[in-house]
Amino acid sequence: MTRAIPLEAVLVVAAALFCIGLFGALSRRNLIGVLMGIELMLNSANINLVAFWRYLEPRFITGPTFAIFVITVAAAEAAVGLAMIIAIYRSWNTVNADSVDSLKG
Amino acid sequence: MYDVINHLINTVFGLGWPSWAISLIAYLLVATILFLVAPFQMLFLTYFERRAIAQMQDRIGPNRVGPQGLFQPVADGVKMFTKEDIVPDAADKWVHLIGPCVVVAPTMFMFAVLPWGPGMVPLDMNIGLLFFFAISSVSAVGLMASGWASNNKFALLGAMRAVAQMVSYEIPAVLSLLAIVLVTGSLSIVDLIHQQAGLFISSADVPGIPDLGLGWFVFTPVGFLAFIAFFIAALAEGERTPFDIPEADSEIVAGYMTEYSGMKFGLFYLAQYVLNFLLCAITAIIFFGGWQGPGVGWLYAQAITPTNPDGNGLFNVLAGMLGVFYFLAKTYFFFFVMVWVRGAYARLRIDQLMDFGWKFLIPLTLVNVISAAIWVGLTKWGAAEGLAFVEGWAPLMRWGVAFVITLLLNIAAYIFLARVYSQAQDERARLDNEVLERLTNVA
Amino acid sequence: MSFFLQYAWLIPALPLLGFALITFTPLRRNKLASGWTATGLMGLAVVMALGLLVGVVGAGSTESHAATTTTETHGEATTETTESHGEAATETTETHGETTTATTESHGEAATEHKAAFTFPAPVVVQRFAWAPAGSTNFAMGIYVDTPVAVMLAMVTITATCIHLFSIGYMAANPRQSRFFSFISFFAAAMLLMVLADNLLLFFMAWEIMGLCSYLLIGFLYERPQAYRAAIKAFITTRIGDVLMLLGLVYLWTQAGSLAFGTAVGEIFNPEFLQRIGTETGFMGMTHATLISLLIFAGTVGKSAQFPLHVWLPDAMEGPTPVSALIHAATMVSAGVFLVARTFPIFEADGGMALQVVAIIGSFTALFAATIAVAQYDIKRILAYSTLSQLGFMVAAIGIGGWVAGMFHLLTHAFFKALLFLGSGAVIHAMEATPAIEKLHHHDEYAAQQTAQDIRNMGGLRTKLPWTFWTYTAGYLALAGIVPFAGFWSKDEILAHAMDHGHPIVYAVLTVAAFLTAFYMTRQWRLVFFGEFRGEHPVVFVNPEHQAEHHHHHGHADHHADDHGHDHGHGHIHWHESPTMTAALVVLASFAVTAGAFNLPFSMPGGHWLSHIWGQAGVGINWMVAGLSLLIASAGIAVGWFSYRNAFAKAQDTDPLDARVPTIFAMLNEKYRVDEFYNATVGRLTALLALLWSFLDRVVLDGIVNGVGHLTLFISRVNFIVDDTLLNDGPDAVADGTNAVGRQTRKLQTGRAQDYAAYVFAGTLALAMLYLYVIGK
Amino acid sequence: MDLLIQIIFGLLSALVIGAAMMVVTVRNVIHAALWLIASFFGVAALYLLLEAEFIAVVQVLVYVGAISILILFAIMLTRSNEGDRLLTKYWWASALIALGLFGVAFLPTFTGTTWNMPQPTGPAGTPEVLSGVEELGRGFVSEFVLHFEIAGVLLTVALIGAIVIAFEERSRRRRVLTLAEELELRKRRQAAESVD
Repeated sequence: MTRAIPLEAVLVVAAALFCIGLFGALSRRNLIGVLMGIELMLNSANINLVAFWRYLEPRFITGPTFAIFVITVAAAEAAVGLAMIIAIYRSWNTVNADSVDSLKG
Repeated sequence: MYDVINHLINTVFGLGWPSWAISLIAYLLVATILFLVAPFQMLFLTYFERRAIAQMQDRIGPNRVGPQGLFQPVADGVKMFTKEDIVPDAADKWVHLIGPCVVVAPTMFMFAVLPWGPGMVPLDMNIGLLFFFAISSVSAVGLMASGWASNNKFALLGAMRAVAQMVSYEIPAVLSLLAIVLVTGSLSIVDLIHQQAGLFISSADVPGIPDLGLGWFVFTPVGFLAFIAFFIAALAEGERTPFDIPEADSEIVAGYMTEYSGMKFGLFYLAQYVLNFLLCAITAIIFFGGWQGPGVGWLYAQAITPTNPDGNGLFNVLAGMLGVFYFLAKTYFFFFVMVWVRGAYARLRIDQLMDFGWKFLIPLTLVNVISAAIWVGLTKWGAAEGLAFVEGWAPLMRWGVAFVITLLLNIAAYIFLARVYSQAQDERARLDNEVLERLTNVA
Repeated sequence: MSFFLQYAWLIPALPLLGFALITFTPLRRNKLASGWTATGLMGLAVVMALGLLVGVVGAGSTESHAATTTTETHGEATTETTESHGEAATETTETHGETTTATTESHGEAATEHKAAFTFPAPVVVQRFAWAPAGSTNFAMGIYVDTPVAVMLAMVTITATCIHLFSIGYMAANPRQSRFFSFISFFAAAMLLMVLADNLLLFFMAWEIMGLCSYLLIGFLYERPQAYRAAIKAFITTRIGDVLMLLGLVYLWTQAGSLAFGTAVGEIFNPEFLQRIGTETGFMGMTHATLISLLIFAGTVGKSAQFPLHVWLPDAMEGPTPVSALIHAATMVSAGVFLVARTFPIFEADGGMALQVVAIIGSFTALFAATIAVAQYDIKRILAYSTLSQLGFMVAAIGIGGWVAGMFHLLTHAFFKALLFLGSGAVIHAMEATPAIEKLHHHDEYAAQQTAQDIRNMGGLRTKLPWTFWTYTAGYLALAGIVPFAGFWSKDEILAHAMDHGHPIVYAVLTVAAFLTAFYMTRQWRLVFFGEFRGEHPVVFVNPEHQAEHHHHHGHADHHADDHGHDHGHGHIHWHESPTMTAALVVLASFAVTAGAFNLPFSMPGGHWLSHIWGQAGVGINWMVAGLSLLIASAGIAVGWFSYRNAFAKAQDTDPLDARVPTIFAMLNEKYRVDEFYNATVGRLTALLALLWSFLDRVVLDGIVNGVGHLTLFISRVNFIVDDTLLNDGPDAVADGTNAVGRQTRKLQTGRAQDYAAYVFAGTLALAMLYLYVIGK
Repeated sequence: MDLLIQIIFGLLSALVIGAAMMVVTVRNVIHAALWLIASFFGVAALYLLLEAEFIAVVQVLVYVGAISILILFAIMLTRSNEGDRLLTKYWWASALIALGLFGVAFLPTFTGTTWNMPQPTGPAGTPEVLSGVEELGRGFVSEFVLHFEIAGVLLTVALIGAIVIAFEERSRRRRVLTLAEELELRKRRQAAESVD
């Protein structure tokens, strides 16, 4: 497997995914779109973790362990994030990121 | 399967294809076989259920089409295909199409890890059980998508309820299996079955037991409680009677399937029944030893297995046939229980259903996990894990002590939780009554 | 340790208590009560001092002399005034004090030869406590009692008690008597503290307090300009001496590290230390020891009124007579001598150079003062100058190494000089009662008092004041140095020491001084007590201030007879001697007679008692010197008697000496015009300095101050400009600037979370680029 | 064999990147969510390709099974007017940042640095020793027990937090009576009227 696909290829895919996720998070108006962007970024991080584990340190378990932890944190973050979004919707009746700017200077 | 085909192509035809090509062909072949088996199972099961429920309701059930109505399912299938596939114009066309597919696809995936007989398993993954349940959770997404796509408030509400039910009952199902995984020590389903050899006491615990293929987990207190919890969760997962709210006839139209007709509706139907079959199969495998039965172990011992390659090929076939017979018998028995339950029990309300799941089943399964840990500690662990005093005992003695302790713990837990749950329900009832009181004197 | 040794510190504490009681409690309103408390406390001090003396002597003698000490000398000096005096004498010698040190053995062979190191007897009581811990060097204060100290204590307390007793009577007329007694007991406390002091610093502090008390007491009658001017003069001249002495002490302290007496390491009589400062050359080529000794000797010169700084003592007679008696005769002036005696090893350490200076000054002062005394008319002035010359004797004695002689003469002189002063006090007291003086008193109190003191107005008081006459005669004979009296033994000891140790010049000078002493004392004695009473027509003293003040026409010259006296007629004069005054006189007279016995030069059992207890070798009698000095004394008396036999029929007659050698007599009378000389030199110098300073002040300082004023004015103007332009407008600009910047950056805070995230990642991008392309390469 | 793997890898990465692009650009949020799920599947498949089955299955179980459903639920609960524009005002700036980050930062580092790849141990063809589920489980209760516990605590906290934030107080919730309750209510009211 490692012979067939060079590590750089996987990393590039992960980087691409990360940048797309970043763009999504930064530019989408819908809060949930932002959340999706963040999920994508977390996924790309996971890919990197697993890739580095698989290519550089297959014997040690640290790579996948942290991948698992990232997944759990992502789940927790998604849960709390969505709860907040629902709370925002309930009080401001909107889910547009740029209309939620009461902290404006 | 791989070596059979390899032998066929390379040696018989001498084509000398590369190994990956051969393995690809082998897996494709198996996939097609399974892909055919699934619909046939669905047909048989629908017929079986309608006949059985009819018998229970003192009627005859379908017996017109073909001998004893055997071809009734075929007729239904034909009807499904010919019916016009209406798509509501305001619906989200693509999502409406994808919905049913996403619901059916996972059920097909689940067949990949299901062992039919000794050595007859399409793909022996070492995390088979986890794969099985991971894939099953994907269908919830399909439900949600289809419920949403039909742009129908009832469909959406039905979909939400169905997904809520499936997700919340997935937890007790997985937890109860966790107990069994704890006992067997491996996630692979094939290992699970191998460990259920023996007579009422699995040979893994007490090596001396004659291997009659009856060392099922259900005979251990941990296994038994896990079986009860899992079976109830399976009923909910498969939307069977006490929990068949999503597409319950009496309530909101047909749940998420209202806007579907024709082939897509058929797909939903197929998915549902295949899922039920698979849940019964998994129940049979995990708790009742799957293809384990008297004689199978012995036959397979003579067969050609990776351990003794020079066995007789015939025995393979014989062991396989006996294994499959046992497996299907058990699975159909459980399907019969499901139908039986459908006939006997009334439908639960959605909040009662959720309460039962969260406040009774999950704590029960958690306690079961603890007793499983005790079981493993007593039977398998030794000095390494700090339980030095257990080393000295004989295996039977250790099995006995473990059996007694876990039995007591489980019974106590069951009684305690049942009482707490019933008190909680009475409390809820009282609260509801209070609300009513307030409303009456307000009015 | 017996009671007295243990509580030696009580001796100075008692008069101090008296001072405190009189000044701070209502006691001061009652004159008599304050007087008697002061005297009573001094009596107690006497008891303590005598007990201490017995204890110390007992401790010293049992160990080194093994000869039984006869304490008979004290026995017969019973006086009715000092109560419980007797029991002190019967004190048996207790067990030996714990502080015997090896030195007492070594003193046995104290070589009579001058060069050998002089060692003090071992201290019997040394009680020290940390007084002012200053960093590493902590100053310890305490008391240091050895035999010379004990004797001095005895002498001082006895004389002080007698004078206290005398002054009760003498000061009865004075309204501020309690103030007098508080000062005098304060002075006594200071003197005793000085004697007892265990280190030179405490010594110097007590020394200064005595200077203060002498100033207060001289200026006691402060309404008289002459009194307070004399007090200031006394204070300043002694101060000059004290400053130099302080320098000496500081110099000694830098060398020795501490000022404590004693021979241990770090103390000032440590042999190695003395040897070191004796050899190392310090400032201006002189060794440390010489310099230190000379500076300390300057203190003595100031305090004991030796030659250059003697001017203040005669003027100090302005104070009441007991003051003169106590301070300017017995105790304070002898403090200077005691200082030199106390620090004698330091003087001796430099091989005699310092001692030579001391001897020269001492002997010169003796002769110089004696010559002046001859030509004085004021009874107290004569005694003052006689004190000067006697002090000269003592200083000279110590200068030539006669430590015992000097100290012995100090003791005896204290007794008979106090006696003489008190006697003169009694005479003056009586004279003031005469009508002529009283009448004059109404006009000008000061002139009256001066006329009362003029011996030319006295005469024939022998029959009028019998007690005073006889006690005065005892003092006179003692001073002149006639055999049984104390003066002869102590003066003879000095002269013998001078002759034996090869100081012919000193011997000659001192002998001439002795002759003159005998002469002027006889003159005084003759004029005061013999012949007829010349008081009816007294030579009135012209008071320059008074005259200028009142433009009152007195119209009389010094020698002109006062016509007032005539119309008054010969009213009968009632001569009265108060009992307390006579009691004191008798006690002192007894001491003047017996004091000689303390150190009889014969090697009989009681002989050399003082030198023994002082740990020095007793000097055998030099018959030749003794005889010669006796001869000279009687010659002086004879010359004095015959030259003044029929002099001064009237107060206004000229002095026979004046008649014979008028110029010399005038010069002597004007005290060699030393005062005028000082005024001329020092006075003008200070005037000049004052002038300079005022100029400096006016031109330079005022200039500076005004300059500063202008400068601040200038700065304030600049400040205003800066403030107005820079500070007002500047900050406003800054404020506006920040406001603008603030408005701009506010836009940055869009409130949208996404923008913030965008900024974050823009930052990371920038950093990454920076790292990759700028730093990384 | 390698070629096959490379083809599969190409397909999968195309799936992942394409789905991600769709997530970001598609107008309808539901579609975005569904594309997201597709992307998650792609990533799971990638893990399988990297022979990390457990991570793949967990990815499917957690992301596809749970989080996507959560997202779908959230979307449905917050139906707002569809009219608003897709992207924020300065979307081009964030696009620039993302592209910049990718082009400038990631590419040169990946291509530039040399990864010290460990040489395959043992003779060719022997499968490498991969640490699978068992090591993971053992790791969780030995080396990473602290992380494991903290993750547990985090999940509980998140659970409670989400409930607290999203859950309306019982008092404000308008309670919908079920049919049975309404029937009961009507019966009681009649009984009450008949009495007075």
